[in-house]
Amino acid sequence: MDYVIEMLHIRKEFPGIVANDDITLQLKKGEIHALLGENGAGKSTLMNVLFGLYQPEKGEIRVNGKKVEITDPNVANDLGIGMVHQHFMLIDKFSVTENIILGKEPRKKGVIDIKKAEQQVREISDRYGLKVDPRAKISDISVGMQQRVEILKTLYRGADIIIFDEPTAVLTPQEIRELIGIMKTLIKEGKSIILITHKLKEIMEVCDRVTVIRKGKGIATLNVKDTNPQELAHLMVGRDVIFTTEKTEGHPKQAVLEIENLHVKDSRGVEAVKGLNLQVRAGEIVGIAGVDGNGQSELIEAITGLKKAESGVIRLNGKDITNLRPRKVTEAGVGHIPEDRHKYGLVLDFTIGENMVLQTYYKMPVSNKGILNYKEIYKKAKSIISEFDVRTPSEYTKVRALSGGNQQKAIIGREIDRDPDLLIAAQPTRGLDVGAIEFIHKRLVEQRDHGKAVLLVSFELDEIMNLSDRIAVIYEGAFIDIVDPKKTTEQELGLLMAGHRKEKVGEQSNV
Amino acid sequence: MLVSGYNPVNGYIALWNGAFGQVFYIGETLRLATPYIFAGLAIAFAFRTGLFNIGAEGQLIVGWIAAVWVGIAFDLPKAIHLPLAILAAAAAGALWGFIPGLLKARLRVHEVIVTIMMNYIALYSSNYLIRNVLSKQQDTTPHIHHSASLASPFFQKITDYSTLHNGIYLALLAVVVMWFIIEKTALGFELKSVGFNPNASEYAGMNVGRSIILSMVISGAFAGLGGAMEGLGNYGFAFLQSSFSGIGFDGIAVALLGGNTALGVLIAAVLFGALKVGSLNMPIDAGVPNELVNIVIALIILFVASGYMIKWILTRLKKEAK
Amino acid sequence: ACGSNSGNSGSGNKDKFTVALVTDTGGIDDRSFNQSAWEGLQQFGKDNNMTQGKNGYDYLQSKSDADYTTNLNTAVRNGFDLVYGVGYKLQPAIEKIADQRKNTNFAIIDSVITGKKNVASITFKEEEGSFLVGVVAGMATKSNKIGFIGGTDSDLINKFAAGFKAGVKAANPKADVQIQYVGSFDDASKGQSIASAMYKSGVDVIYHAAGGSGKGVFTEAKNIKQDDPSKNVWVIGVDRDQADEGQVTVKGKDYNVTLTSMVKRVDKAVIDLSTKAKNGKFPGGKTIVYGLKEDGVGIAPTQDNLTPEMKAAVKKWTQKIINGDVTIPSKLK
Amino acid sequence: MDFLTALEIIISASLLSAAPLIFTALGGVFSERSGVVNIGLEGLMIMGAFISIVFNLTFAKTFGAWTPWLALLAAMAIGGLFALIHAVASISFRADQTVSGVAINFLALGLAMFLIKKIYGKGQTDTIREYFRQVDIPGLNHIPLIGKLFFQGVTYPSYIAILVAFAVWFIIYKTPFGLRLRSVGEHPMAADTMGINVTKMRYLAVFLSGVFGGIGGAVYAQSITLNFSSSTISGQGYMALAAMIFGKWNPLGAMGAALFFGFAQSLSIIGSNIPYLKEIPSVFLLIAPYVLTILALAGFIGRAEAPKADGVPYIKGER
Ligand SMILES: Nc1ncnc2c1ncn2[C@@H]1O[C@H](COP(=O)(O)OP(=O)(O)OP(=O)(O)O)[C@@H](O)[C@H]1O
Ligand SMILES: Nc1ncnc2c1ncn2[C@@H]1O[C@H](COP(=O)(O)OP(=O)(O)OP(=O)(O)O)[C@@H](O)[C@H]1O
Ligand SMILES: [Mg+2]
Ligand SMILES: [Mg+2]
Repeated sequence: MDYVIEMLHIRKEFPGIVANDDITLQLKKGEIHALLGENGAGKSTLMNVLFGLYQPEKGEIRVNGKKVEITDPNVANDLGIGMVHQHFMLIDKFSVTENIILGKEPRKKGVIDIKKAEQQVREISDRYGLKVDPRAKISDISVGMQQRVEILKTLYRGADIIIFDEPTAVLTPQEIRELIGIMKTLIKEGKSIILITHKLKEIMEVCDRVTVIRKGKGIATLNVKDTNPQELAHLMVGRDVIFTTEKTEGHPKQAVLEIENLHVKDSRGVEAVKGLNLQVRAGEIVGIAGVDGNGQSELIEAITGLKKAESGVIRLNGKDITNLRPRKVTEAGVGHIPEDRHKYGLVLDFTIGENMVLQTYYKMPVSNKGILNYKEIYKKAKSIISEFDVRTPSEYTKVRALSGGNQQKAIIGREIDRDPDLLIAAQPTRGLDVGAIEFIHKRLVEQRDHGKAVLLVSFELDEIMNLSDRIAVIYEGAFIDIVDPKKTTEQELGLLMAGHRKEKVGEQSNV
Repeated sequence: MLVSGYNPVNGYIALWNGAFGQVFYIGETLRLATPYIFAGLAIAFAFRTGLFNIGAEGQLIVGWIAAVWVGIAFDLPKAIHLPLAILAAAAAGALWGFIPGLLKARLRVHEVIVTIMMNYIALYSSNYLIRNVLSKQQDTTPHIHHSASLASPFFQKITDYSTLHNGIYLALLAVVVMWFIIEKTALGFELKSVGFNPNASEYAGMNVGRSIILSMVISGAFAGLGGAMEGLGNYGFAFLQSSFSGIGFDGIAVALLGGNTALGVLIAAVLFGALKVGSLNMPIDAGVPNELVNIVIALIILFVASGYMIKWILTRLKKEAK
Repeated sequence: ACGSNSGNSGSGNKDKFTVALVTDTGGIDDRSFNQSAWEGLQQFGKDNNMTQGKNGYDYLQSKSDADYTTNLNTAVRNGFDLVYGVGYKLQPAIEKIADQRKNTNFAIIDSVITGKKNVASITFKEEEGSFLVGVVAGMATKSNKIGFIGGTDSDLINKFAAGFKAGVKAANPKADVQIQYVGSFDDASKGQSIASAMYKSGVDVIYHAAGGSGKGVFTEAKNIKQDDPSKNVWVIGVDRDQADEGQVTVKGKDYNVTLTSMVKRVDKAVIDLSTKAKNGKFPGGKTIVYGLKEDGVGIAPTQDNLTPEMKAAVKKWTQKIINGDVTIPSKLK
Repeated sequence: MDFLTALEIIISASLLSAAPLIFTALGGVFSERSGVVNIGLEGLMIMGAFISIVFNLTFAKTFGAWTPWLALLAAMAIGGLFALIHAVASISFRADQTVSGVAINFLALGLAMFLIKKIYGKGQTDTIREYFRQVDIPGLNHIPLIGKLFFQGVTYPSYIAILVAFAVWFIIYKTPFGLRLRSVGEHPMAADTMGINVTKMRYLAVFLSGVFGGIGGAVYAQSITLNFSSSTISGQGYMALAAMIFGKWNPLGAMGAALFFGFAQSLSIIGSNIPYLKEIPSVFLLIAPYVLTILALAGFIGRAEAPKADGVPYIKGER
């Protein structure tokens, strides 16, 4: 058999944990090979071993049948192995070109030949249809574009084997489509790919084979056409997983959140929300669907008091909360699961307990006359941990040491525990495995059933369709339409998100 | 020391004797440690809340002047006068911290530069005040009234005339206060949170700008109190200073050596006091030049700071043993 | 209370006379009054066959203002019979300790402590020496613009300034003295900038009393000389003979920009007082003032740059001052 | 004093006092751009000043007018080596970089003073005879007006400092080395995945900070104080640190900030010659440079953004 990569019986330990335990993975030339497993199963670790960032304790690696020692990323590069990391390895302040050529700069008389470099980047970008602007600064481009830069980095170094570590977690559906197209082009050009993803649909769609790992151990390697999502989920979690959250008919009551004619500017001063109106009632989940950058973030920030509303009114339970400070908004009864959990959701150097009282630390019973009651704090943390199944050594553990999924569960636990009337959930399941997604979805529906209003923002159409009682489609800062999930299709949503109104949809279908 | 041809054993004995050998020296060590405790707390407090306060020196100077000013200007019962003078020092230091805090919170100006500049402003302005306001063109101010003094006949007696004064109680109290604020209060929680992650703190409803200002104000107040120790305790007056006292700068090392914790600062400050006082004794007792003391201090700091080095050496030794 | 409760303190328990000095933050190598005091003490030791150490004579250096009391006490505890505090900054510390340690004699240099039987004070009439160099400056200037650069705006420094100004006026009423302070004694860069501004604005003689900041003044003067040896630029040194700071070689020819220096003979005062104390004549409670008459201040021996007229004028004014015909102001206005 | 003279004084004084700060701040830029905070600049300057003076006094007879230049080389070498202590402690042994920097300051002063005592038997050295003199830059000094203002009575190190600032800017922004240096300071793990040896880059950067700090100290000692004592370097390292931050970690910015400090100070010196200002208490002139700096900072709204990984030790395999 022609394997380009063989990782045989790999074992990798971290202090106190075996991340990879006798895992074998073989990659055929020209295939897309999926690597599947729960959060923390050891996928990234295995790939970091292949890329030379970690040294395995046991096992061997063969490239094109020859045994190799990949002692550092340089060796991996020389062997034609490239990796698109789960957390992008990009330098915000650098340009696209600078990020790509770093470490392998074309020079002229000892100086970087930036013209030539840009030329090369443009060429590769064109060849694979990546459409990247070589001069743009990383901090100015979208996440999807950043990912293409990561891909370009591997291609620039002439990689034949490309590892994608959860590339789709941070992408919008459109970007995912494009990425899949890119991967297919790469295969056509003779490259081989290892793809890590939690989205079983994607595996079914693009992959040839799949290797499933669980708790650091290899479970199975299957041909994708011989399997199905249910089986894969079972293999990876060890039990059956329900993909569509069961929920009964909703019974919406009075309006909890009312927004009238809201205008908000983005950080550059350009109007991002333009005259938006919205109502979220008690006992319903309103999903906001839309392509990234259509004003979703600004809308949420305006509600939560993080950004100033230029005009318009935001009411909570009939009370005007427009432009109140975040604390007042929180106190009025708004809970918020932010999109970027590391940046906005958690203080990574605080313990779980401390993070659980990030908004309530100044109130009884957590603090009394300004003095903290740590007993209460950790009591609360303990109850959230057990109720929300946060996997952690203890409530005194620093949040930094938790996996992403468990960090997310902790945030959700904290927000629900505060018992807000309105819960805003932005991309609540990004990067999580199917088991964790199932859990979180259940909790959101539970909130609805307890008579809370839930505002869900997500790029996952599945998630939106699954959970929402109503779907508001946002386009260029306003709602283009509000639809009933039972009476719509992904195609229709897609068109709306692209700005085609219902009537136009009709027109289009006439054409 | 060995390398340079001095007897290290004698040197260290002299150092030890000069710091702890007699009650007098114990008193002196603690007296010197007193302002170090405050400066260390000031810097540690700022560090814990994500700020680098190089301005403890200036805050200490203005605190000193303010305390002496109150000590001279009023004639009040001790129960009022002393607390008033101490509060004045805290307020002056707080003001000196407020300015960089405000500039950082509102205009995002880096606190390191502003505090460095504020040090010079403090030095020159206080010299001006001493000559033109607190005295009639003299180099020192008059002595503070007895009612504002921290001097302690009791300590002088038991330590054989050392200059140890009642400020040490305040310093110990300050250690407890810092520990309490940082570890036990909602305020400390908020300040630490902002220091670690301002974005998340803002999302959680905290007022980031206010926290930054408050941190600098509290930090400055600690340093200002350090000035009161000198003005009301050690000297009892203020004098023209042609250059910085260095306490504020040494405070950086004290804070960091103490791991930026209250108790750590206390220990590091006493260590510093002991090294500095003890070193004065090295030339006369052992013929070792006290230039060596800075080297000794540096090596101690490096050694303590490189905790990882010790771990590294230990694992190396273990490996070799295998 | 007296110091009898400390085991090894007090004097008189040894038959040999011992003496120590505690420096201010300048230390014994400051090339200024601390060093001068120490040199005096060493000379005294030599003259009396004493050895350096606890049984003879020794010094204690203060590294910061906070060290004075510690050092003074250490000196007492080591049984020295006489302890000098060098510099006005030690005054409060000596004042306090003298009350506590009545068996030890103290001497304060550059400041006055009254009413204590175990303390003698030594001061200098810096204004008199400064007056003499002022006379020289007034005669040496061609632009009638003269500068004075002080370390800080303080009593002591202003004594220099006041005497200097009076000397200039006495010799050359048309000349004008600009006074500027560096703000510190260790900022040579600023000292140089101030000197540069003064020289560029036409000043041709600068008298500095600025310690380390004064180094910049010499550097600037040398630079100007270097550029144009015919230029009339001078620096007047302070505390000791600073001729060595002014040497400059231009195209193989040696020049010296140090016009002369005002010297303060702390060494002499130390020897005098130590001798008295050794002989049991310690002038407790008294203030000894060293002026021109006592040879405690004066003009430096290096006078190569002085014209005969200047030397004559110096001689004339010296006589007048010694005779008490003139009194020199010690305060600016 | 006429306006032109005032201008002349301001420019020459700014250039003179800025030179050591520029060199040292450039050293800080190297170090911090690589992610290593360097509060030890003061100590590095002390080392440079110390070595240059010792070298100068020892070899002046042998090398004549070349002595200060050769002393500069010695200061570069020793400064660089000395900085390696900071590198070892903070990069390899993961000591807190600020602590290690503070230790460097203590160590430098202690070592220099101790050695001075040992070598010369006294606490400060003699005055050097061969130093960086003020010169007229040949050719340029004859340009009308400009020549008089900028190219007469200046020291070579001032102009070299400015040229070097441009060179460092070029190195940091235009060469592969610079790109790698910055990448290591922004995102060491990303740099690592690109095959860049983070530790090596940081060592090199800290070494360079020692080299430049050494030059800074040597220039100061050999063009201003002309000898070495415990107070030769007293706070200039912190001012250089401030210049680096003021200049937003950019070589040209740091240079501008250093020149600004010099400018503000000479302005205050000139101030006492201006009749109107003569009347105000001298304290206002003393504090003016520092107040001006704060005002300037407050005016340049927009924050100084430190390199992202500044102060963060890089531990391979840790997230
Ligand atoms: N740097 C590290 N230090 C210590 N332990 C680690 C480290 N990286 C990973 N681990 C451990 O290895 C295990 C596997 O982690 P890994 O990141 O490979 O999971 P993963 O399968 O990629 O998860 P996810 O799907 O969330 O990305 C984790 O459970 C963790 O305990
Ligand atoms: N610095 C660290 N020290 C110890 N363990 C760590 C550290 N960083 C990560 N881990 C461990 O690695 C595991 C996986 O971490 P990782 O961040 O890959 O989680 P994740 O589920 O992939 O999250 P994300 O959604 O952010 O990708 C966690 O279980 C955590 O315990
Ligand atoms: Mg992973
Ligand atoms: Mg993950």
